[in-house]
Amino acid sequence: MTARPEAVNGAPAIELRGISKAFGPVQANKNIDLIVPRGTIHGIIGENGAGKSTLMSILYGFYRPDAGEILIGGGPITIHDSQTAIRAGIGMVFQHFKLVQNFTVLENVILGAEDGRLLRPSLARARGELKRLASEYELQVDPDAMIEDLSVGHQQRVEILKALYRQADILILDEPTGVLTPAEADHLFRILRGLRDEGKTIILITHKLREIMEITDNVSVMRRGEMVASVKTSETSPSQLAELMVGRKVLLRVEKAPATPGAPVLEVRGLRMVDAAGVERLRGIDLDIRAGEVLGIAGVAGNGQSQLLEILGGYPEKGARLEGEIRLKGAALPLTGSDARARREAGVGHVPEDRQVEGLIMDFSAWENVAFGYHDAPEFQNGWLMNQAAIRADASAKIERFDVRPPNPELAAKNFSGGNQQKIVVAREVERNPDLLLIGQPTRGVDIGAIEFIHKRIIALRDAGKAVLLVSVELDEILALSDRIAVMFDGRIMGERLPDQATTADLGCLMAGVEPGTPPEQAIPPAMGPAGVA
Amino acid sequence: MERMPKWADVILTPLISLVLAFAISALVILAIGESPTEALKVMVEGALGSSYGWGFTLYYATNFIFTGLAVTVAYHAGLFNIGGEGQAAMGGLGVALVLLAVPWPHWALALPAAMVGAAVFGALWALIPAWLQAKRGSHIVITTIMFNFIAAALLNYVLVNLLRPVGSMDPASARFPEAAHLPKLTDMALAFGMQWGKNTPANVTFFVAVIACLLVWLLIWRSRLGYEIRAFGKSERGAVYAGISPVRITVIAMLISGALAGLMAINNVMGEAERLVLNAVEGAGFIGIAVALMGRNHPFGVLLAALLFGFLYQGGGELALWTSVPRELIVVIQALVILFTGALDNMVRMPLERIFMALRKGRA
Amino acid sequence: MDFPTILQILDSAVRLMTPLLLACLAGLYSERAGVFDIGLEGKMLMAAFAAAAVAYATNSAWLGLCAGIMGALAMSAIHGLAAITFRGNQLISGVAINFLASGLTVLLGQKIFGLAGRTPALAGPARFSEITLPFAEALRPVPVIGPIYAELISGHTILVYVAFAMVPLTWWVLYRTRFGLRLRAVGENPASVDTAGVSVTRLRYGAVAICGVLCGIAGAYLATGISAGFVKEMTAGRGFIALAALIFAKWRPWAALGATFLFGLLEALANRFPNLDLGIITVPSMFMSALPYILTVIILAGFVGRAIPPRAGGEPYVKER
Amino acid sequence: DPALIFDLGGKFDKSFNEAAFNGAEKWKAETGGSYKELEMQSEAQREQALRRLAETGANPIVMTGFAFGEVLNQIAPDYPDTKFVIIDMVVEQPNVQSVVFTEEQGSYLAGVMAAKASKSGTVGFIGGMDIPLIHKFECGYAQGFKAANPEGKVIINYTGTTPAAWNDPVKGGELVKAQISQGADVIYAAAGGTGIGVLQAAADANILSIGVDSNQNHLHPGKILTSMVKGVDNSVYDAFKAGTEVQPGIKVMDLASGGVSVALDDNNKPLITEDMTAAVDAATKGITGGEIKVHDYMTDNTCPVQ
Ligand SMILES: Nc1ncnc2c1ncn2[C@@H]1O[C@H](COP(=O)(O)OP(=O)(O)OP(=O)(O)O)[C@@H](O)[C@H]1O
Ligand SMILES: Nc1ncnc2c1ncn2[C@@H]1O[C@H](COP(=O)(O)OP(=O)(O)OP(=O)(O)O)[C@@H](O)[C@H]1O
Ligand SMILES: [Mg+2]
Ligand SMILES: [Mg+2]
Repeated sequence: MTARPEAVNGAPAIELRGISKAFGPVQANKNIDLIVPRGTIHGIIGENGAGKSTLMSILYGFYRPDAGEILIGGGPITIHDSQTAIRAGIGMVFQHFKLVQNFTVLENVILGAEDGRLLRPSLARARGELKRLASEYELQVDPDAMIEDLSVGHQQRVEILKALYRQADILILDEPTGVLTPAEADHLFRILRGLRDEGKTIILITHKLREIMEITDNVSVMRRGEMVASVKTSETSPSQLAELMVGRKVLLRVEKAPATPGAPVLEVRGLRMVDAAGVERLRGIDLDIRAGEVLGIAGVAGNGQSQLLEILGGYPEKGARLEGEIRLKGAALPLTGSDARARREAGVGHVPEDRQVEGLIMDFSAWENVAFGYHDAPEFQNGWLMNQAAIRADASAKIERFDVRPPNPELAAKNFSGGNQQKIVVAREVERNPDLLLIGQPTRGVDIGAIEFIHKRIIALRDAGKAVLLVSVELDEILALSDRIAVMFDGRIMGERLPDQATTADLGCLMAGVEPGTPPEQAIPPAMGPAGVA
Repeated sequence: MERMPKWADVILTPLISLVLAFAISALVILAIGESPTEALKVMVEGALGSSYGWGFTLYYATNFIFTGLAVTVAYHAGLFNIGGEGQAAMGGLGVALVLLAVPWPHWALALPAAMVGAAVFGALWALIPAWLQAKRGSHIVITTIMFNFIAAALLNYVLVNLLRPVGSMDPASARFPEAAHLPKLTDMALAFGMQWGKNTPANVTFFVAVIACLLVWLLIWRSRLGYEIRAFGKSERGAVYAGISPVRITVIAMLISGALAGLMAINNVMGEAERLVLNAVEGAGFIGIAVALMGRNHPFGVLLAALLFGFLYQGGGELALWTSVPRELIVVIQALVILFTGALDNMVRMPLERIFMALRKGRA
Repeated sequence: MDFPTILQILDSAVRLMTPLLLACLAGLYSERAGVFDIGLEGKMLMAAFAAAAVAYATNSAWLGLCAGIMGALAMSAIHGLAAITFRGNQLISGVAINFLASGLTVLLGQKIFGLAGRTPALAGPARFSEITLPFAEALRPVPVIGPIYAELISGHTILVYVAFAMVPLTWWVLYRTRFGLRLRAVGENPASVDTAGVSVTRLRYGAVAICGVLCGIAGAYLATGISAGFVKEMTAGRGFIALAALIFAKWRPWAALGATFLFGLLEALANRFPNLDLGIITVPSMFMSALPYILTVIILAGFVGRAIPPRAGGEPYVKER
Repeated sequence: DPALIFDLGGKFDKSFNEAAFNGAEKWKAETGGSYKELEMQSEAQREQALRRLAETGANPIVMTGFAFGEVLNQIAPDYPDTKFVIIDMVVEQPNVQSVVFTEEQGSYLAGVMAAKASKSGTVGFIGGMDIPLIHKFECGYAQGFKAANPEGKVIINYTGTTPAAWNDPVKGGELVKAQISQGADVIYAAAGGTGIGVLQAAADANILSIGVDSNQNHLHPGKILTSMVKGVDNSVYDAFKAGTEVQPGIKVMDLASGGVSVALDDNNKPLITEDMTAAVDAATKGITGGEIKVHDYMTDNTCPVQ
């Protein structure tokens, strides 16, 4: 680690000058300047696809910039690859962790930072070092655990440990809290503050304005590949930041009338699910959703929500064992031997959590995607063949109603932006007027304008007397849309709340698996996310 | 936004790849001490220079259309069917059994029956690997390779012990009844008063193959099943979400694929040899891979690529017949075509994309 | 079956499994690094030809071995170029390599020797001869152990011992060295290696190169060890059997030893009992010779259906679309 | 000019096709004439090749291998002025000469010699692809061996069931070792390229082997007991020499006519005992005189001895 550039007195830890990067036709970063002073926590915010991750990946040597200059500690440096960045004291925790799933924690930590050609000495040293780091920074993990057996929160700790093990001075965290419970996020922030106080420099990418306000010293805002502002956190406000992010004033309070619930549409009793690997994913779920109401399911990702949606959508994971009872409009649904097609025919619409992997075929054109899942509907058939004219007409109409841009049904799904992709999926499912709409992470990766639109459509469906099951990891979204909120933890419903009575702290406890009634140790300030911005 | 126009993707890229493959082939010819231009001349004259040459070129092309389509259909379902060789061999068995079991009065009756036999046997031979892939996750590439070997052994057993007429040396079946012989293209041309391709094996199956191209196109791009096959091929998770059963699609796509490979037997077994001989497929199943790759897995592209390989095969055969170039030259050319159009196509695509991006920027 | 017969069958199995084992370990390196390789057959074939040709020309089996390794490495380079640098389809590249080797060996062989793809027969120092281990004769009279040592363990060519030594070596490299750790990581999640500052490309080329070296030894063994010269298509599907063994072994070195031994044993048994008489029916020889393939399918279906290949296997590492 | 068409094995197969080639070369050397030659590239080309040669005026046209039978039967009537000679197959057409060899007789002699040379009383046979023609060799060999040593044992192996079986010397060598371990000390190979591996492995193991088709004694002097030679070269030579006067009909190349024989030359002279010579002579006499009937496997697909 001697290659680290000499710090010029008082020079910023990081200085970026005129960084540009294009991926084919996409200009991800345009002429970006950024200064991060030493010993500070610097926030970066911006809509999806604004280029935050790209910029940080360039700093970390993962991508090479097309143009621009990087100075570390005042000295110019050419970062060829991550090795150079690591030598320069930069560590990065990626949005998607870069861990080897079937390696142990220890092996992951030493990967690329081994001491010699043989593993044994490296492993021994790393074990000791991890123990030290763990006690110093409250980063306990079992060094011999397999990554695939660890929770996301622990996996993130491993990523941070990896950076610290490499003696990083500059730590980049890309959306670290997306997968954490409020308590875990709080713990993370304590660690980050500790690191800053030690003199380390931290860059934090997040979508949550609350976190920016809570922990950062400075904040930079990116929009469409450009750096639009860099300000002191103390001199700005969430609403100003939101405005900078989208380039216009946002009004995100969802206007809705009180719900008028009717007859039960979905009744779930004692639903259990053991997956092919023998892990119990659902441990007895009881749910009711009535016509004309939205039931929001809050919870940290990975607590069984995905499995619940898949089972209700008719396609439980292969090899899973199921138990319990599901009734739709009073009629019992088979747990197995059915498929997603049958569910659709029974009146269940489903916007899946991951539009790119499930909801769309990325290589199909938009019009083909608008028929996806409904491709055997009678109106789309023409004898033995598909009635392409009918499908195209249907698609064009939906694309227009949902303001999908560009309004070109021939374009492949992969060529639409994330928000517009999501609009295609939502249009397809909502326009069929299902009696029950399952909707997972409806606005993940969607810009604020489109969020507004999608939220309105969900409420409109509710007001038309349909039942909606909303799964989201965004508490703000849950709070804004739901008529009732259920919190899931470890395959169970921890409790139900009404949105106007629920506090984030209360929900946070439930999400962390703490039984209601236990006094919340860590009070979390009220929501300040987009939904709270007036 | 696409990085380059569609025509560049579907026409220019394979064309340049092809040119590269041929350029290297020329070097190989030079290396073995022959003249590439002379070789090319012999090949073009032998394959395309006369109706006679065409008669062979079309015959080989017909084989390759079927095996190419077989690879194509499986490919759209995300399955790599290397088993065309075995499936086509089993298709031959189906044809032989059908034609030998019944004294067919006329070829027009025998042909559909033989097609059913060929398709059923080919499909059944693809069924087990498909089922294993769908149900047990056994890699279909490996199982289809194994099934090629098993088919060879099985066919050998059947020919030697069951179908071989007593006293015959040849591990081959008896001749099919005279009435079941398919009309050759020569005969058909004669009916129109034309002298064309005398004594060449090209036969009415060529038209069946062209129709098969059309049907496969309809299947893949116009039918609901094709929609489901393509969706499954692009994203299994997506297909499951949409209620498309992976098991069903895997099995059906492989059955169709196997049936198409099996149908090749109409051409070589029923149309040409008029009996079942050992190793009748002669590698056409593998050439189908190259044909499908070259043809960008589109039936029309497969048709063109099959013609190209028909030309290579006939031209290469002529070359080997009349010059001292060994026939393995065709194998090398075939390998290079597969390599450049299939595995190395990014080598051509990446610079092309850069050129088109630069052009676009220049215009903007 | 009496003891000597069993010994002889085992001895034959050892010889027959050697090319399978080498090719299987070759595939193991490549696939553990995330590069699938159905071109083992072609690499071995090319190596066999190069080894035989050079051994004939120089009258040295060792130079032949070097040439065999170079030949297989050349094929590996093509595979690496296609699979790593140009992010092509690894299966297709493998198919192409098999064809290329099958055609080129005959083309070159015909050009050089004019024997329709054969090389002239090798004799003397152009072949690897069988080594008698120390005390083999002295120990022979000792019951059980003696014959095992003298018949089964002693009396193979050096390449057989190399192949067997490769098993613990591979295990050690894979699980005890830095290179092994990185190799396994790059086959599971190349991004983890990349972000750790190690070059994915270099590692994968390294693995593919090792694969070439081992295929080279396997090919040289076929042409200059177990037989005396090259004959066209002499690999006769062994690359594919090795591939099946690799899956059967779930990409683990010791299991690879077991799997290739099983297939070697099967072939040895089929050689010994061509028409298996089961009392009621006699299994025809065709089925005996197809048995390894049938068994592979059965094994694939029954026991290794859940074998999980390296997670990044078959996928080119694409950082920027 | 006469013409010669080789079958798929190719003209340098060290046995069958090569023998035909040698016959043609002998004619060429003697007469100074020239001839056309073709190597088959694919099944569908058989007819093409024949017609092309016939149309260019080649006469007679000689082809090696039974696989031409069907095609020749079809096209011979189209070229009544051309004479065709087919080896190893009977085609009944007025302008075709069919040359067939009594391989069972030659193999019988090989069997007799094997029996005499074997010390263990166990001998081996290794066939290439498992097809009837090769069983004909096997069966003749077994009959000869059993006649000379009724108590002895013949171990029989085939390399495989696909054409690859002709090109697997590794397996050939392994089969030799397997047979040796079962006691065989003379092994007869009728297996094309695989046979090369058989002869090699036998020589390596210091046992005797028997070659086939051509005289292969020179491959491992002193280690190959003999070769069962088919006079393919002579029949090609004769056909070329007769030119357009080739006699149509079936020409049986048997032991009596010298069509099949066991090769004796300097290479294997040291291996031949007097006892052996006497036995071979006796068998030869018996066969040519009709006292010994060697059963032909091809007539009924069975072999009287096992
Ligand atoms: N490897 C890549 N290849 C091609 N395009 C890419 C790649 N990575 C990112 N992009 C594109 O570059 C743009 C910027 O992406 P980036 O991931 O930096 O956004 P982001 O601000 O981190 O968004 P998010 O909030 O979703 O994480 C997007 O349009 C994205 O589609
Ligand atoms: N790109 C490569 N090509 C061929 N062989 C390689 C390659 N990379 C590594 N090897 C081989 O693997 C063995 C172990 O590699 P090692 O673990 O030292 O890799 P490394 O860390 O990249 O080495 P170094 O840091 O010394 O460059 C070396 O002996 C080398 O021969
Ligand atoms: Mg992103
Ligand atoms: Mg990001």
